[in-house]
Amino acid sequence: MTAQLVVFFALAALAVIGAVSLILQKHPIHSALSLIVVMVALAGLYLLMGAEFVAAVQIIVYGGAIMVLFVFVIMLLNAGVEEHTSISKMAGIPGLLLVVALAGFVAATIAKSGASVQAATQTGMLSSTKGISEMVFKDFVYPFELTSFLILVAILGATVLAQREKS
Amino acid sequence: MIDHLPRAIDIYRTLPELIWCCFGVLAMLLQPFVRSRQFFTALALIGSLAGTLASVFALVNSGPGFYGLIQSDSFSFFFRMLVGTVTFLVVLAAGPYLDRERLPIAEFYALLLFATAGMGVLASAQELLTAFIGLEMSSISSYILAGYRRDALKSSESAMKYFLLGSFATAFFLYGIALVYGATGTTLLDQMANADMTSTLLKLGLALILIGLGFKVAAAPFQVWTPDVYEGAPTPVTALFSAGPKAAAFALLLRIFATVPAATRFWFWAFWVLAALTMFAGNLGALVQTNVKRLLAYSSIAHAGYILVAFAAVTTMSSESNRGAGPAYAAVLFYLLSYALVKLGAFTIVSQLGGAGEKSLSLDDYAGLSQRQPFVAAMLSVYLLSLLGLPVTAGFFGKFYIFKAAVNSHLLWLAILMAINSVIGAYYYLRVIVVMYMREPSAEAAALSPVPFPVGVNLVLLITFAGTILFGVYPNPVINFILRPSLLGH
Amino acid sequence: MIPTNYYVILSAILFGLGVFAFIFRRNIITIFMSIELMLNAVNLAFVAFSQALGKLDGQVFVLFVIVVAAAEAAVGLGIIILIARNRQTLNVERVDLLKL
Amino acid sequence: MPAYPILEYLWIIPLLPLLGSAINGLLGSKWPNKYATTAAISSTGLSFLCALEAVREFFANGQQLVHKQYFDWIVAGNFRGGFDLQMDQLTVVMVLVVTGVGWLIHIYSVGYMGHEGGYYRFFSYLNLFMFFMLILVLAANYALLFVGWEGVGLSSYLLIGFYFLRKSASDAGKKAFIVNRIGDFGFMLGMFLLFRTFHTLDFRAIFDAAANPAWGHEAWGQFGTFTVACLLLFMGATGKSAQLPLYVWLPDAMEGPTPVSALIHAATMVTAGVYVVARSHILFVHSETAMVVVAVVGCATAFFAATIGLVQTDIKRVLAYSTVSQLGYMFLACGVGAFGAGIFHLMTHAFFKALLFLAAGSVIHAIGGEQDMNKMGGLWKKIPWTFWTMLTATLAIAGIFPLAGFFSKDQILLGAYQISGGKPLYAVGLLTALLTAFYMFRLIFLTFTGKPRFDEHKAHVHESPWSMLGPLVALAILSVIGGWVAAPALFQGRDYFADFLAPIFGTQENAEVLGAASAHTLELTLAFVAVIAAAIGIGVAYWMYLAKPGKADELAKSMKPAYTTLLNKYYVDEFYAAAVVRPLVWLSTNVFWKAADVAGIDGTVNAIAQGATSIGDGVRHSQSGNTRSYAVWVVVGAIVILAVIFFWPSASKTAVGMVR
Amino acid sequence: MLHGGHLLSVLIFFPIAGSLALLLLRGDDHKFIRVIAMIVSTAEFLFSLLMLRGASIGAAGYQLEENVKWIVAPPINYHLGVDGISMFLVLLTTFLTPISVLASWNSIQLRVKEFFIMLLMLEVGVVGVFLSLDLFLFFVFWEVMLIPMALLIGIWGHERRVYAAVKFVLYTMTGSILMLVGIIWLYNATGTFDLPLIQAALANGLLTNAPQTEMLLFLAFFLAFAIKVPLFPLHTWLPDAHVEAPTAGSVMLAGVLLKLGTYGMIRFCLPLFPEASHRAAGWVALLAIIGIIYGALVSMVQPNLKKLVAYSSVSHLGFVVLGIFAFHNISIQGAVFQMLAHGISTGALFLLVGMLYDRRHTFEISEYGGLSTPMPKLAAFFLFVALSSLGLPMLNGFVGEFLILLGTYQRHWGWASWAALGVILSACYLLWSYQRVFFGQITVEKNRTLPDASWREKGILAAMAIVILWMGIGSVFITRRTETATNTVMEQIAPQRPYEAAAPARGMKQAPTGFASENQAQTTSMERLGTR
Repeated sequence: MTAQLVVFFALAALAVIGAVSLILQKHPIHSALSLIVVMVALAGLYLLMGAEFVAAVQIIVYGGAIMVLFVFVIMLLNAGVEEHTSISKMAGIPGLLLVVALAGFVAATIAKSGASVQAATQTGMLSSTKGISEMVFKDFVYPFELTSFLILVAILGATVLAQREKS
Repeated sequence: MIDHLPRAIDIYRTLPELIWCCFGVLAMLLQPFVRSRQFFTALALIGSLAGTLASVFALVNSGPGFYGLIQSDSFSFFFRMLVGTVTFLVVLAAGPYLDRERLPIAEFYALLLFATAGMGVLASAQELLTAFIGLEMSSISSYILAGYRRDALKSSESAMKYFLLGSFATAFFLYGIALVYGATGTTLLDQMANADMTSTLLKLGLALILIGLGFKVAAAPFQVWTPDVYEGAPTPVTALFSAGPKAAAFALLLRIFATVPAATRFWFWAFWVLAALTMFAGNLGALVQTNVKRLLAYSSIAHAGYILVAFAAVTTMSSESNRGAGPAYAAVLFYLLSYALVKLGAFTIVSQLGGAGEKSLSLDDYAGLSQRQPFVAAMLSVYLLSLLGLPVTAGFFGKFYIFKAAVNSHLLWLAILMAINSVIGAYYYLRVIVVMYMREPSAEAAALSPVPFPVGVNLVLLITFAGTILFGVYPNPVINFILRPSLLGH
Repeated sequence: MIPTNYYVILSAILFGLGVFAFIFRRNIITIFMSIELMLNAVNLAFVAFSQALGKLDGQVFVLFVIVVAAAEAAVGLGIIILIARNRQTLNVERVDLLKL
Repeated sequence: MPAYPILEYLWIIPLLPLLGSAINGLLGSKWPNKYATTAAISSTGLSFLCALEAVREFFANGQQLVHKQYFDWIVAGNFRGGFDLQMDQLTVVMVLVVTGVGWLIHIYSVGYMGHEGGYYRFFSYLNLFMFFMLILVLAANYALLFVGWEGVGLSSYLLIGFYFLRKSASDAGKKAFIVNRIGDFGFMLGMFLLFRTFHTLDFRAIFDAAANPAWGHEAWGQFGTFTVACLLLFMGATGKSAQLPLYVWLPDAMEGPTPVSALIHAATMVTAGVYVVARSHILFVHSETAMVVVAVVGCATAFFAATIGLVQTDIKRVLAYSTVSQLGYMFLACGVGAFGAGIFHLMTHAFFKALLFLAAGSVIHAIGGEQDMNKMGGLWKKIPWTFWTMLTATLAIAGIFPLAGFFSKDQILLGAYQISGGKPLYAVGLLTALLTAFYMFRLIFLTFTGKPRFDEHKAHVHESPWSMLGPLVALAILSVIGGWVAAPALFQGRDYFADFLAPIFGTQENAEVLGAASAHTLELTLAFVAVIAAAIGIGVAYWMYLAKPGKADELAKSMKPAYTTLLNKYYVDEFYAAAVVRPLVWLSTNVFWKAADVAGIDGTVNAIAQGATSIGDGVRHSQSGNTRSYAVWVVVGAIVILAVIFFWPSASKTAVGMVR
Repeated sequence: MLHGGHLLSVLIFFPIAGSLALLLLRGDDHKFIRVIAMIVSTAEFLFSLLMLRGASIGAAGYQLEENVKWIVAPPINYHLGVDGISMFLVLLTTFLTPISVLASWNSIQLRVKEFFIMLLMLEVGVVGVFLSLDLFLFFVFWEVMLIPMALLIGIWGHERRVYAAVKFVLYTMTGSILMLVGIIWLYNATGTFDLPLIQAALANGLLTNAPQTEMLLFLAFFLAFAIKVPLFPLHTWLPDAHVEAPTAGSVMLAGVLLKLGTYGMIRFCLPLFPEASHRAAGWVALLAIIGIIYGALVSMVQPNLKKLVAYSSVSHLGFVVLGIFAFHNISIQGAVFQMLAHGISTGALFLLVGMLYDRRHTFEISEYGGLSTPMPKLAAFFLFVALSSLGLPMLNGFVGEFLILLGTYQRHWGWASWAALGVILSACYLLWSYQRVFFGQITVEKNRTLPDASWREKGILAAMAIVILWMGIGSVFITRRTETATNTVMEQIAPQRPYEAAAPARGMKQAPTGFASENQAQTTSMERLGTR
């Protein structure tokens, strides 16, 4: 049981706990915070895998930007503890069983077929950041450009949707 | 470093999308300065038209672009033309609607154009992540457009449902991509050709991808969102939904299919089942609808089912002989074309008759329409008959080709199920015609003065009608084109 | 050396939890968060695979996914605000005007 | 101008009445009656003259069979139904009877129908009947014969229902047509079988083929082709000629005007069946079974109808039943192989029965439409002509020497007596003769003798006009002398009639059976016995109705059940109604229509539609509008797809060629 | 093969032109519209008469053919042609159309323009079905004819018109969709939609279907036709459609549309699937006989005059089907003739019923009675037509029934004997209803003053009566011309073809003519698709 493995399990446990608490928390704010925990844990795992750039982005963009946005909205709408209704019949016991079945099946399949992915040989060898930047601006320049338009769309949407009706 | 920059040829091969995006940006930028709707309408028209024409240019120098991320070939040409035309028509039809509902104009057109660009990307993407970006572009714009009537409860609700469920499904799609990437080490479709078929990881990934796309094309049991979203969205947007994104999603499915043998192999029975479920879900659901808009939504589900039948046919055929699938592709493409024309026409009429605030959408409002507005009634009947698949309409050939593909690949049972469904479908399409022609209008309905049809709308109707009849009598040009062996790049 | 499998299985678990959260939470915002959770699971898988394959494009995908997530967040929150403004509730079950 | 113009253009004979019918039918409504009269009388009269001329030419031509093909009527595959006419000895007899008697009755009708509405209509129908009847007797193949066969049915339908305001009349007409159709059903099948056997329907071809002895047992035997074919044809005959069990329409047919009864239901149409049997005798003689059936049915009918005739009080119905009975005689004749005798009786019967009807009509006419004999009596002084002519006819039918009926009936009984096992038939026939004599004279006595039982002031009785009496007289003469052509036979002479028909039926069998001499003595004795029987019948009638009036009623009371049974015609109509008509209607209404059609088939269809709709409603309600449910649906879909892709049996491989 | 000019195309497209002309007219000038419609339909009839001259008697195969490429992939041709059978059915159609126009002269008062347009479009569809020799083209016209008829029923019909119209469409579509599948399947086996080519392939043994396949194909086609006919269990749409349809609609429906089914059987089921036809014959005949007797009995007890006539059609068409599936050249001749005869006489019956309706606006028999007194002429015509319908010799009804029964008897005397019962029953229901309507005293006061036939009605009825009589006496004029066609059918269904024994289980024998075994046939057809 190497140190790496210990760290991995620690972080994994953290992530899972965060996710579970996202589910269990009644107040959106707490959910948001537990989601942040998950993201931090994942960032740690990225580091563990030597993907430092991704880890950084994970912290900055996800943890920093997106989640802040969430929290901001929650505050804006001062959403309280969510009311517990169960109008939907489907989302009761049957839903539970179905979800468990689905998740279980996916996990099991992956566990079985994990062997098909050969274990990593040279970790951290590829100086990821430089390589990534090269790929982004060379191989994947087209989707990269497209994402810019995507963000424009997002901005546009946000303004259109959120702006008050001009009478 | 020069070699890092994209070459001109890459630009040419993606020209339509770029043009659409640019015009979208242009609309955004000019929005603060120009007030007149006509201006933006003109801009959007020019933009959509320019992009559509640019696809010809893209076809002329066809081939892979951006290191094989996209593929500009006859196939993508067809879909770019299709979505471009759809956008063009939607722009035409939407003008009066926006005025009537007093909605911001520039943003609408900009979103429309971005959505179109996204669909174009989907149609030409040769790599899963690019496809994903395109998908998101069209989807996110669609979410916004669905909620475009901000103050209308239904509209915002449809936006919410579409958004939540859409992203939910997208997550599956994305996870599928991840697994496929893991299994094959690449996301380039043509490199997956020689992936080992035995890998369960690949199998799972493809399954998840199918789930994501199945949601987008509204295949049962993913169809649940469709009626709500279609009903809630502003009608011109509904017209777009039923014609554009669906076609683009089908395009991606078809391309994955054609290039990834594994997909061809794993997906057959899934398509068989989905097709059967979808046909029945759509038709049976439509039987009992009284809201025309919702009825058409259900019918579009049913039609997705018919197209899936053709997909099942593609599988077997392409497994039998490399070029054998030709007819089945033809079936899918022709069907999408005819279907897009018809649905656009129908929804345009519905949106026009809906009146301010989309009040009169129920069947009763259509009673006696044949006296009030004989030509509108006649056109709507033609569209419905085309959906029902009667001769001298494009819909008939569409259905015919699908039947042919199905029988070609011995999908006899599927063909019979489809036959049964077309009979069920006949019932509710006829119901609308019956109401328009054979039922006397209620007192207040009779009192209504004919709804005015502006020039733009009439133009849309004219084009769609002409197309419906033309392709119903003489489909040769289209057929010739989509049957060319070089349909998909290689 | 940690087998890639572990990472992927973890991602699968997180994804499953995301699905679970999506279905069993009523608050629209929370539901949206569960989507983000699912996307994170995907990212984990991507990174794991890229590392396993010794190819970097997996990490590039992660970047794209994050961008898309951001965009979605913007639009999604906009929609949520719209809903909240229109009908003073964030309970997804209360938003069922469109049915049948 | 051919040597024998009429023989060349035989079609002229039937065509003339058709013309008359057409003219009257199309223009008559706008015409005064006298034009209609002219058209009708002249057309039939002309056709009678043509018939005479044709007969003359026939003899001049040495009695050779004349066979003419005019045009193809139906042609398909190897079947040819041509408009072919032929003339031979049998045809001659029939044509003369039809045109002659027909013409007389036309003349009579002028007077009788003079004051009726729809005068032109009546004559149009009557001429139409003449046309079809002539087609029937002139036809040279079964197909064309069937045309006449159905045609006379139609005209009788029209004429019976002439007074269509009376429901009873239209009922009777309908009944006549439908019962005839039942017979025709058999007749058609018979034709089909003949065609199947001989590949043609031409008389000559069939008879030549049938005559050659090459036919094996399957054709001759108990239930060989011939037997079946003959029985089917005979079924048609029973319908047309009112034999058991299809005789029921004839008594009702008396609803029609009396001349119609005389022409159609006494003289001509009803004898068509006899004619067909005689015409096809070559087939019949090939089948023992068929002959026996014909004989027995004929004999039974003769007796059965006679018994009913005993008690009827409606003058025309009595005559109707006597007609049925006499037709039975004719079939008896055919059945015992004495076809010549059958035709002979057909002829004589045409004379005296037509006369009887016309006279009865004259009586009814005289006392203003009354038909019940109980309301008559003592008329003989008031309408002497009618009385004497009718008496003649009665004597004739009773078979009193030397009137026509005597000779023909005598021949029939002789024929019956002679064949092996024919004694019972003979006995019944004799008894029937006795009964006939009885009820006919009962009719005479009730009608003409005794004291009037009607209101003399109201009904001012008057003798009919000459246009009616003329035919009576003419027919009376014929009834007297009609039989004399066969008279010499009694005195060792020749039977001219039989000899004339010999080319068709062959010579009388009795010559072969036993020596000519003994045959002759036998004939004399039988004749004597027959006359005695008739005399007894008359005597009883005299005793019951003239000597001791009221005896009849006592008798009736003393044997009430029998009497009522007879009075109600053995309840046959009631039986048919209960056993066939009502069940059929009930079945059709409640089972076939209401249950099977509406509830069953249509119900199923609607149920399917209903089911689809309800399923649709289910689908609709899965649209709960709740996003969480929708998410679960997405999960369901995911599971479906995964399940199919991973666990579907042959999912991994796409089987080629198999039907999915 | 473009000899004989474009007469057939003219026949198809002239009414279209006419209806377009009507479309352009002003809607309110009813008189003018009627006149135009009358002129167009009459001209169409005169054109169709030219076929008699153009087609030579006794020449085998199809005549006046026109064959133009239409769709490239799959290869579909605009291929027209007539033979004896179709020629007279077309004549029947073109004859009945002007009659229907005349019949709806006064009875149609709202949306007159649309009405006559629909009538003409219906004619187009029907004529097209009879003339097309390309399976696909045939199907196109088959569907085209559907909508005008549905609208005729649904817009100008009576109380429950909508129900009837929808029922009509759904029934017909159910069959026709399956037929489409069958047509496509056949195409896959042969690589062509061209009827003569397929028949040739069958004739020289290049195409042989596996028994099971053939039976499925046969059923696919047969169901569509059986629904149209309608054959016994599938007939329930007919009474509703008839009762609700306007007079002209009923005339066209009974006169022509029902014949499409039987025509299809003769033209497609028998020649294309001989073995299957032989195997199915027994069952089909059973249904036909049931239809004959059942239809007659149900018709007998109908309280509604029009329903009565409708059910009588079920009975009469049963005869036709029986004649077809007796496989005897006489019976098939009879069947063809019976189609025409039924078209005329039942059409005439519906016209008469319609005339009664125009006067009293009811179909209930109980509402009538004693009508001979106020309207003797109408009564006379009615009787005449009724007699022709119950098959009185020398009228048209007899020839068909007689030949059918005669021919059937030659092969299956049992069938013929059962069917012949229909002859009795037809007399029952027709005479009974006639008696109830026209004989006896007048029971309803309104009827006392009803006007007799007007000149227009007299004209219509006289025309029908003349045709009835002419067909009854001069039947040879028709049979002479249909003979070759029916004989051809007989040859095509002659059971054993020599090489059958050797033929492979499914697909076609390898042969130079390009017919390959089924799978290859597919690929060949696909190549045809691909290379275009």
